[in-house]
Amino acid sequence: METIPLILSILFGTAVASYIVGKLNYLLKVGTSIVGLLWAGWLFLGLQGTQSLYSFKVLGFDIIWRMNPLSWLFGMIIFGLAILAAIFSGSYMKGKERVDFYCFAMCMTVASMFGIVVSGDLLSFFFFWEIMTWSSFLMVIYYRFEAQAAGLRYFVMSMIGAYAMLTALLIVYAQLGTFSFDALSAGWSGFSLALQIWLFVLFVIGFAVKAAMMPLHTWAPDAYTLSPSPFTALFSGALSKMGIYGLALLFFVFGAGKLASNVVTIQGISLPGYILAWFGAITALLGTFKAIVQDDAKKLLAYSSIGQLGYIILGFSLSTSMGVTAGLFQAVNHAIFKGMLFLAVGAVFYRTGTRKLSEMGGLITRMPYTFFVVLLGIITVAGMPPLSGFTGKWLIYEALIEKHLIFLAVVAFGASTAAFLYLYRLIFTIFLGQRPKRFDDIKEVPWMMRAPMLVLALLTIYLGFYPYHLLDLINQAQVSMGIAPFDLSHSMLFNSYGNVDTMTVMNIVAVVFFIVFILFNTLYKRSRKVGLKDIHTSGEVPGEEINLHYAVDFYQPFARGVSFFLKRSVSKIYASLADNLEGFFDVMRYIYTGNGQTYALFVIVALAFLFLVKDLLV
Amino acid sequence: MVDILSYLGYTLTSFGVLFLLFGALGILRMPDVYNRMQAGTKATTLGAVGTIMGVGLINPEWFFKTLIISLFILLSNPISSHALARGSYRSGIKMWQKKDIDAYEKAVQESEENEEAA
Amino acid sequence: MYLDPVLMIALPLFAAFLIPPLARISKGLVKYVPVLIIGFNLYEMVMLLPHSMVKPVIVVIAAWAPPLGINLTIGPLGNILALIISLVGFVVAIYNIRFMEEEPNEKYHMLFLLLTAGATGMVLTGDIFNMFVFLEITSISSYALTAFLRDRDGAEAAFKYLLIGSLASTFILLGIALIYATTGTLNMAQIAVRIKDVDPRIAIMALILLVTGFGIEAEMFPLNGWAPDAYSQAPTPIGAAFGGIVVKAGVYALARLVYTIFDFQGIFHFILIAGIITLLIAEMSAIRQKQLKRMLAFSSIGQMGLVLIALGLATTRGVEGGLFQMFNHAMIKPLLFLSAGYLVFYSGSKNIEDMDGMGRVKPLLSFFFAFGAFAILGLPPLSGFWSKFIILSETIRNGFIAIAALALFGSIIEAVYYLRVVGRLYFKAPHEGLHVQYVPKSALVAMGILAIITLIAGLYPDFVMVYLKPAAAELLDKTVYIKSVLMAGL
Amino acid sequence: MRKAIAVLFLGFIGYYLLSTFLLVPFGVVRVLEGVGLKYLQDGLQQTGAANLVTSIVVNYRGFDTLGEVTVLFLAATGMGALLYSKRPTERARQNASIIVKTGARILFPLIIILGAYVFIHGHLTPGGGFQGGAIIASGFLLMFMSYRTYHVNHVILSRVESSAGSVFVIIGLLGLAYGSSFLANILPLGTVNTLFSAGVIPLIYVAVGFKVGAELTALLDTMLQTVK
Amino acid sequence: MSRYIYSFLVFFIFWVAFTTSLQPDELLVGAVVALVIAFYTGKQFSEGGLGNFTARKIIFTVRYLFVFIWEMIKANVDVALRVLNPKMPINPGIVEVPTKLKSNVAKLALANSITLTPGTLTVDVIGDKLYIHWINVTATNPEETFEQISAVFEKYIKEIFE
Amino acid sequence: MIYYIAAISLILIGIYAVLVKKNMVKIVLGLTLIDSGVNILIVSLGYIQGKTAPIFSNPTLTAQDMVDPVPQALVLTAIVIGVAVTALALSIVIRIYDHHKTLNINKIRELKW
Amino acid sequence: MIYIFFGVIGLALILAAVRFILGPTTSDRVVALDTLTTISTALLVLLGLFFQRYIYIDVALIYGVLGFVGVLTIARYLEGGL
Ligand code: NA
Ligand code: NA
Repeated sequence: METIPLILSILFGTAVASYIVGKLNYLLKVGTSIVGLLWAGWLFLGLQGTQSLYSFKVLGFDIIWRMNPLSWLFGMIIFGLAILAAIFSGSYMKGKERVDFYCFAMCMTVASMFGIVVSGDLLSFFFFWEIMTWSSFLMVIYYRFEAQAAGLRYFVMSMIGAYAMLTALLIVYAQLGTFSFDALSAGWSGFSLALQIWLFVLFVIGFAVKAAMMPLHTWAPDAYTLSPSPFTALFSGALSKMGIYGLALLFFVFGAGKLASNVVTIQGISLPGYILAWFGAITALLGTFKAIVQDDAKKLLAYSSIGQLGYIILGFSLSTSMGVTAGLFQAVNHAIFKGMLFLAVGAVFYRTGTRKLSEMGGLITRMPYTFFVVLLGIITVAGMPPLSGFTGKWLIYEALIEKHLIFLAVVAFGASTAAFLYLYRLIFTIFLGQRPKRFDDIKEVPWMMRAPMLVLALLTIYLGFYPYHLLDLINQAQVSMGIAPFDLSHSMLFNSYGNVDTMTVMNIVAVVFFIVFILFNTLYKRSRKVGLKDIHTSGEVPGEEINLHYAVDFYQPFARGVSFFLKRSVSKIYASLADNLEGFFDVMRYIYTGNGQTYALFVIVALAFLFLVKDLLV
Repeated sequence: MVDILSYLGYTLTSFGVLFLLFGALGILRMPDVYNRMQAGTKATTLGAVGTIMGVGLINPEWFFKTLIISLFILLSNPISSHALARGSYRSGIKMWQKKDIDAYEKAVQESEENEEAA
Repeated sequence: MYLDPVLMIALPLFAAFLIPPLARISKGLVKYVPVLIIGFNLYEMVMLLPHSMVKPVIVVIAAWAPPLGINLTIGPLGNILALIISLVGFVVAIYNIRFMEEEPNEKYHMLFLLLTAGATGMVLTGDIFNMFVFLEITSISSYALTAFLRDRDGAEAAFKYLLIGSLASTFILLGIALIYATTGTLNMAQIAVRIKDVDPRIAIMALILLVTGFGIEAEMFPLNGWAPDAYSQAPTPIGAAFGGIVVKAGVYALARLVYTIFDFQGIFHFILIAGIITLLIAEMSAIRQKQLKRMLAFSSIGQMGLVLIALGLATTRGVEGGLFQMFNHAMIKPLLFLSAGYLVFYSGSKNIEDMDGMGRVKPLLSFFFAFGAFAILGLPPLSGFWSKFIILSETIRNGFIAIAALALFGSIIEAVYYLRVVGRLYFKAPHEGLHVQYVPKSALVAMGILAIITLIAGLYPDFVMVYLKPAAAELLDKTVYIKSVLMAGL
Repeated sequence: MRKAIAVLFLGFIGYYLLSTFLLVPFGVVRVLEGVGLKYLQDGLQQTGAANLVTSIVVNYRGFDTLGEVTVLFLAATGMGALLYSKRPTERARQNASIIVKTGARILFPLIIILGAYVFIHGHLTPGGGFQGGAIIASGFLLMFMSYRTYHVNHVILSRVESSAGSVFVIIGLLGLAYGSSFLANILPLGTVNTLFSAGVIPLIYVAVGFKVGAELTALLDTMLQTVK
Repeated sequence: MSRYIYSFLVFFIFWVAFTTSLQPDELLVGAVVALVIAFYTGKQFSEGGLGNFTARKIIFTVRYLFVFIWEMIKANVDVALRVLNPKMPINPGIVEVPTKLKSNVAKLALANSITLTPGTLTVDVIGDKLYIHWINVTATNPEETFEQISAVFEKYIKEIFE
Repeated sequence: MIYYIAAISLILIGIYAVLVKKNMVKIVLGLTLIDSGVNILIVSLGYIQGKTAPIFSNPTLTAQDMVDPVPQALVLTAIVIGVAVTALALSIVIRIYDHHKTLNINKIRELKW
Repeated sequence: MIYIFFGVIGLALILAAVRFILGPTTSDRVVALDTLTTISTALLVLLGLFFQRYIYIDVALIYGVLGFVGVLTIARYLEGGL
């Protein structure tokens, strides 16, 4: 059997098999999923560098599955995170209900994502895209009722996106008579400008929903928060990347990146790219601001994800070699660190049963490994050397500056810096400070959960030191997209030093960091133990119910400051739109008055109408 | 023979048709439903029988069938008139009367009482 | 190996006539009669498939070749539709085995059997008046079945259905009268030949009358006022049969009219527009429904709207998509109805809000409902995806992008209301004091069959499409149909 | 308001309907190749039935008639189902007079004979199974009207219905078995205009007559017992 | 038994009259039909059975027929005159008429005869009293009404039916 | 032609009853009126001037003397169907009356929206 | 001759029909209806004579029977329910 269909069969088979055997035994179902994913992942590794192609016809439509470096890059993200998340789940899900359902949805999601990246035509792309939507929807609603509204919102927004995409791809089909990417690459420039713009907008809506780009992000925070943590890692790390993958396809494979570049360019960027760049930047900023005021650890990370995806989009939208590299690099990066962080938060939740930052504290001694992972994670997110985040962000700034988009660069930089405002809270509120009594007895999570987090942590360190290995892969992918490979000599950071020197920089930073870390810990050891309730406020003795943890309302002034901005919540606009629509539908249903005679009258009116327009019917 | 029958037939039919017309006229002109029935039953029955038997005479091979129809009309028309009169009366339709002559009213009351008792 | 196809009509009627004496011998046996007879029909249709795909099978009745006598014309289209009808009928008959305990239940089975037979007759017959007769058989059994439970709402729904259905009969009959008066024949193939010579002013009126009549059966807006009531108040399996059987026959008739018999192009645009309006209004109404089965009813109308859009496109691919959608809808909507029936039964309420937590109480039942919901939303890899995809693809390919967009908008509404229900099933705590019993095996088997077909047709759509292609071709190229019928007369 | 709308649209529809039907010339032969003319020309020798309407109804379009019989059967069944368990024992509030009762008693068998005559001669005279059945039912209606406790045995009626319907189908199936197709004639056509002619047509019409008579009677009885 | 045979004969005669044919196939079928229907309804069809076929009754029937036809023609001329006369001399009312007839058939015959003759219409028969709508009431006491309305018929009917 | 007008008028009157009359029995009567109208229309479509019923009851009759038999055959079927529908309609009305204690169709509209 | 018959019968039908339309009570209409059926029965027989078709006689008989039963049914209905 061809490898690609084989992998797909394994993945889908695993989904079904783990559901079925899941009825029998817990270990069996988790085991089945892990084995299935490993097997598929192993086969997938063998696909690197091959041009494996498999095509057949369904209903007369050509279906093409193929492998290329870009697919392979994204495939790596999927499989890497999926396997780790599955292993993590092995412990995490133990004793939870409907694990069979969980495994099914998980494997289904992985399978569909893999399907997306191997698709060489729009039909199978869309087919898998839809499977991905519903299977991840099943995950979002895993926690029963509380998740329903979030799940529904996720699903509806996804459908809006998917249908925008569907419209676009059907228009393409109407124009070209085929769904194949190759034909679209060749045929795009032949479309009229208006059509190009339409297609571009529709595709962008489709992909932007999954990538949670503002203003289509409103599903993401709740969906991320409410899905089971191991899956959230996959969700934020890999699934949202499918939007990015789609954008990559749109810009560079379909050829939309050059859209209207002969008509209008702004600072050398085509107009859609420029607009998209702004959307990316605003998304980054908005995500960051929203993240700052969250009390829910996962929600915080969720908004952080939105922000990070904004960066990635920003990179892509520049359409330059460096921009794309930056985007892709940050995409991989984000998969790794957001995977880490979500798993870590999941681990904390696993032990404490809460996601509220304000309820936690002092876990550093109880969960040191997790602490370590979170620490590395926030360093990476913040884009500080020596970890991989630094490289990613640096590339983005450089790409922006290269195009003289100074203002955007400032925005991006601002958002990035602001990110630290929320990120450090993860450390402070969860691991530092006073530990509530009820958490005194908790232990570090089992190795089955520890290991995946640590693997990711090591990976981020590794990429921090050796970004080139990843950059190589990215370059291959870029070539396959028809973009000039990223020339390291263009980078301000990399041009004069070369590989070894970067390494040195990283090493220096690492050493400095390590010293700071030691100092920090020493300082912590010396610090005075403060009782949780011994702070007085305004001369009043706070009641028992008031938690005076310093994480509570820590950013109250800030939140108040940006409240104007935040209150205009897009999701509220959507909600009111939905309400109004339902109100409108409500009016429509009164057509069915319940009176049989009225229905008969409708028939007569319809007949009279047809008589009247009979000449049109000929 | 055939001619005589035919002649007879036409005569009969002519009378019949005429009586049908009288019947219809009676239906139209009589003052109340009972009197209309009087006119309708009698004149139209005779008229129909006459017409039909006349046709039976004109076409002697149809005679038996016309006879059956006539017998049927003779049997059924009075019955239906009676049923209608009784129905009308019991549904409360009053007679057009100069003087109050109604022996039936009491009988109806009695019979209804009997029915209820039964 | 197939027996004479006329048996597909003759046997159900025969069986129906014999049910009363059989019921006096053994009440228990009666409910297996429909299973047996419709099972036979199913067998026949499957066995005929390879033959009808090659060329229409003409079955002469009473030894008079068409157009002198009535004939059955079993082309690909008729065969496929009769197959769908028999399949749904068979499944529902299985479901009925343990469903209808209400007296006089032998009448219920009899009416159901005749409903199926009538619809089968409609799609097989080659004579337009005969089609009317079979339509009446179908409709009258539907009216009676709608009110079968003798409850308050059933009677109301049945009366509305009967009222509108009678108007449909009137218009159809008037249309047939015009056709006969101008062509001198009732054989559809011959009408198709002769209609060209008919004064177009008359022909278009005949078409309008017939389209209105059959549009009522096909649930075209605004002719579908009866549908939500009838669907939701009829006994559950009958609601399923409406969606899977009755409407299908109505749409068949509509398609036969506009494609084979008449030759007017403008009518296609009308059907297209009627389709999108039907779809939108139905979906908008569905989302505001409080009762589960009523919601399903509106959804059913919406689906038929999609079919009408497909038929209105009048392209090969579009018709293929429309037929595929009909097939899918015929599998999925009964699945939804059948599962909803027991959900309603066990929750003791028709209202959606009382379905809370049924997923925990009745997992398999709820699974079937959710499965059906996903399938009807057109989520891959279930079969609904492909038909929707083809239809939309053709809609856009023909330049009706706005219609496609509106249809997609309708789909989103559909997703909202279906997922709301699914959400309640799984994600809310069940009400207390639920009167939960064991779901009969026969019902689960019935639902299982439908679910499996939906899955297989989704994973391997070509398996279905192989048979739909000739059916679509039959509609778009009427010469084969006409020739094979009229040749049978020589 | 509703009235005005109804009148408006009905006027509209009426106008179009009438103007269309006026395009169809009245009272003339419009279609020379019509199937109706074929029946007129060949029907007599093809089916052996003097009454061409009957030969169309029972033979050429016998399939319709089978459907028609089914429709009536359906209505009877449907009514039986809908009005099930609503069976008061007495019909009218008042007894009919002795005149009506006696008249009905005498007329009843004669009407039944008339009905039998009509369906037995369906292929020769106007009428046939449906008309004969309707006459028989009207005989029963007469009895229902005259005797408030007159009962028909529904079991017998149902047996008649079932066997008559089955006979129709069996005759059809015999056509399939011994002839060329379902409902094909398998008997000799006989001499035109004699009772034993027209092949299976009289047999079918007798069956139809029984069936329709039984069904309409059952319908009437169910209805009358329910509506007081 | 005699009732059944009587009924069969009557029905068979009716059949022959219907068909107006003496062909053997018609007669055969007619016999079967008559037999079947006589079997089911013979008992209620006739009260007298074969006794109705006595010569005396037949003679009286024929005589009655002429009397009746004459009365009927008188009745109709009467009605015709009333209808055509614009002044319409009428004085309607319902009167009671006693009868000595016992059998139902006889009462039916009497009632019908009365209905078909001058200005009278049988509204009801209760027990041994007939209630007659009389278009021009000239008497109200039972003896007089009997004399004026039904006496002519009653003696024949008594002979024929009782 | 007068037949056309009469038949169509009957149909329209029937539909009017169906649309406007409040009493459900009257509505059912409206349906039967429609049926009669349609049947008259169909029969009159088969009528041919100066020709007689299509029954070869005596040897002198030939095919040229007769009207089109097909519409009569169709009407026979249509009548039976009409009777069936009417019967069923009435029984449904009876059921409705049982539950609602009224025949006013305006009061019978619980299934809506 | 026959044409005169038709003319007279036609007039009779019209007169009875007028009463049918005028009413005023249901009973009046039924009486008119009864008369109409009787007249029509005769008319059908006359038509048979006119067309020299025996079959009209059969029709007349059936018509008469059905008319009678129908009128009787209405009469019984008037009397107070069926
Ligand atoms: Na009279
Ligand atoms: Na009469």
